[in-house]
Amino acid sequence: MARVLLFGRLADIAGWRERRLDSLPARLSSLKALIAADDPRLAEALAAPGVQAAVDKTLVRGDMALAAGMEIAFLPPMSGG
Amino acid sequence: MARVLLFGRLADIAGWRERRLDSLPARLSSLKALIAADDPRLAEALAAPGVQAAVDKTLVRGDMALAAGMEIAFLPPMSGG
Amino acid sequence: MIVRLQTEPFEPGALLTDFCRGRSETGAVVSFTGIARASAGATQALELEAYPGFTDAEIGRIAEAARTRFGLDDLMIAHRIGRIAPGEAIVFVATAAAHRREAFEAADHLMDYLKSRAPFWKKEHGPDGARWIEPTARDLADAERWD
Amino acid sequence: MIVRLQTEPFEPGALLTDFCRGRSETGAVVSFTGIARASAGATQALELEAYPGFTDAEIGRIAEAARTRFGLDDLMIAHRIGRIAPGEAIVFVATAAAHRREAFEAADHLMDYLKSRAPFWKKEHGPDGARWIEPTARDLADAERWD
Repeated sequence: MARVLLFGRLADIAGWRERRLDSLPARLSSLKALIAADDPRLAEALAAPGVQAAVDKTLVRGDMALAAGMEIAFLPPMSGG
Repeated sequence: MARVLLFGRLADIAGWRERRLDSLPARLSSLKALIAADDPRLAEALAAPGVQAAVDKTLVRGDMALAAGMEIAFLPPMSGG
Repeated sequence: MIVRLQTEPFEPGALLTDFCRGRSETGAVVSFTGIARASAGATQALELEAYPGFTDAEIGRIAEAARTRFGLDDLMIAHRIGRIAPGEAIVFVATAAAHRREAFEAADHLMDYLKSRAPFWKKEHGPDGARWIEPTARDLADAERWD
Repeated sequence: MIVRLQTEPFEPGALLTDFCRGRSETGAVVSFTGIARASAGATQALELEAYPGFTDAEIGRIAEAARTRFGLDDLMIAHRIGRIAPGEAIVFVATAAAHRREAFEAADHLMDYLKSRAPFWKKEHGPDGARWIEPTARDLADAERWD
């Protein structure tokens, strides 16, 4: 079971904060496309400058291969506390 | 009744911190000479650089005329807290 | 060294008391308390979102680096998450060092980081609804002083 | 604005609690606590002498100037006088401002003043007897930053 998490304005736009997936696509870029497939506003928000991804709580740059059971989070620009 | 106060190392050298005088000499310089008349170590310490005088809790520079009832304090260099 | 995120309100004075206890070789303790401002009614509440396990790890990494960089004896960071009412403390940072310059600089540095780069997402609830907040230009410039 | 000199020990956390109470428009509170160091046994006690009526007036004058210069909402200074044991707090300064930069700078400035120019006379009691202390070169240089 993999988990996909959205934070901040991404969660507000999508209307969800967490989804569990039985299986993950092969790559991060495909996962992004999958979760925004029927949500053009989320697709646009995920493509905005400053949106980062974390895999298993570590920030990643660019695309990467995914494996079963991973936790993937999409993070809009951090605001500080 | 006038008061003469010594602080910090001046008080340690003189062996007193406060003296009450029935009458004051006419000027600050004469008061300094009077209190150190029989104490050469105090005379030297009062003449050291950085020693200041306060009259009625206000710092004064140079010599000045004194009047009955004043409180005169001799202050070695301040150390901060 | 303590770093904690909590949804319950905290009392800055009680944290400072704990932090100062038993220090006879620490000369200087600096604390910073950030308080949610009412902005004359424009802000009814702040809402701070963190990513548990990620946000605390990132803050811990910065805290450890600050401890080394400034030669601190110790430091503490407590940060509220969730909904915060005006007048409540949002963040408390305390630093302990032999001399005051290092304690001041470390607290200043940690706050610049926490206010501009720490992984939080902040929403302001006002009379006209809620909006997401990003760091101010001043926050970003302050944080760059330490790069 | 509170400025006080006291011979009794004080508890910094309790002062911070009082100082923070009821602030809903102050965004930032910085505190500094100076603690008497044991210096691994070299210092058995500090003794601080003040000139009552003069020392507090001078500190009050500097505090008022700092409040204006840094646009503070409020500030507090508590200073021990008399004999102070290692581990006890010597000085507590708290500053409150809308934004953190002013609160940090004001506390830093007040401490530089208090540590180098405030009218105190300080004696250190150690195993080899007592000696009068003067400000360190670093204290003097720190204070000159604000001139």
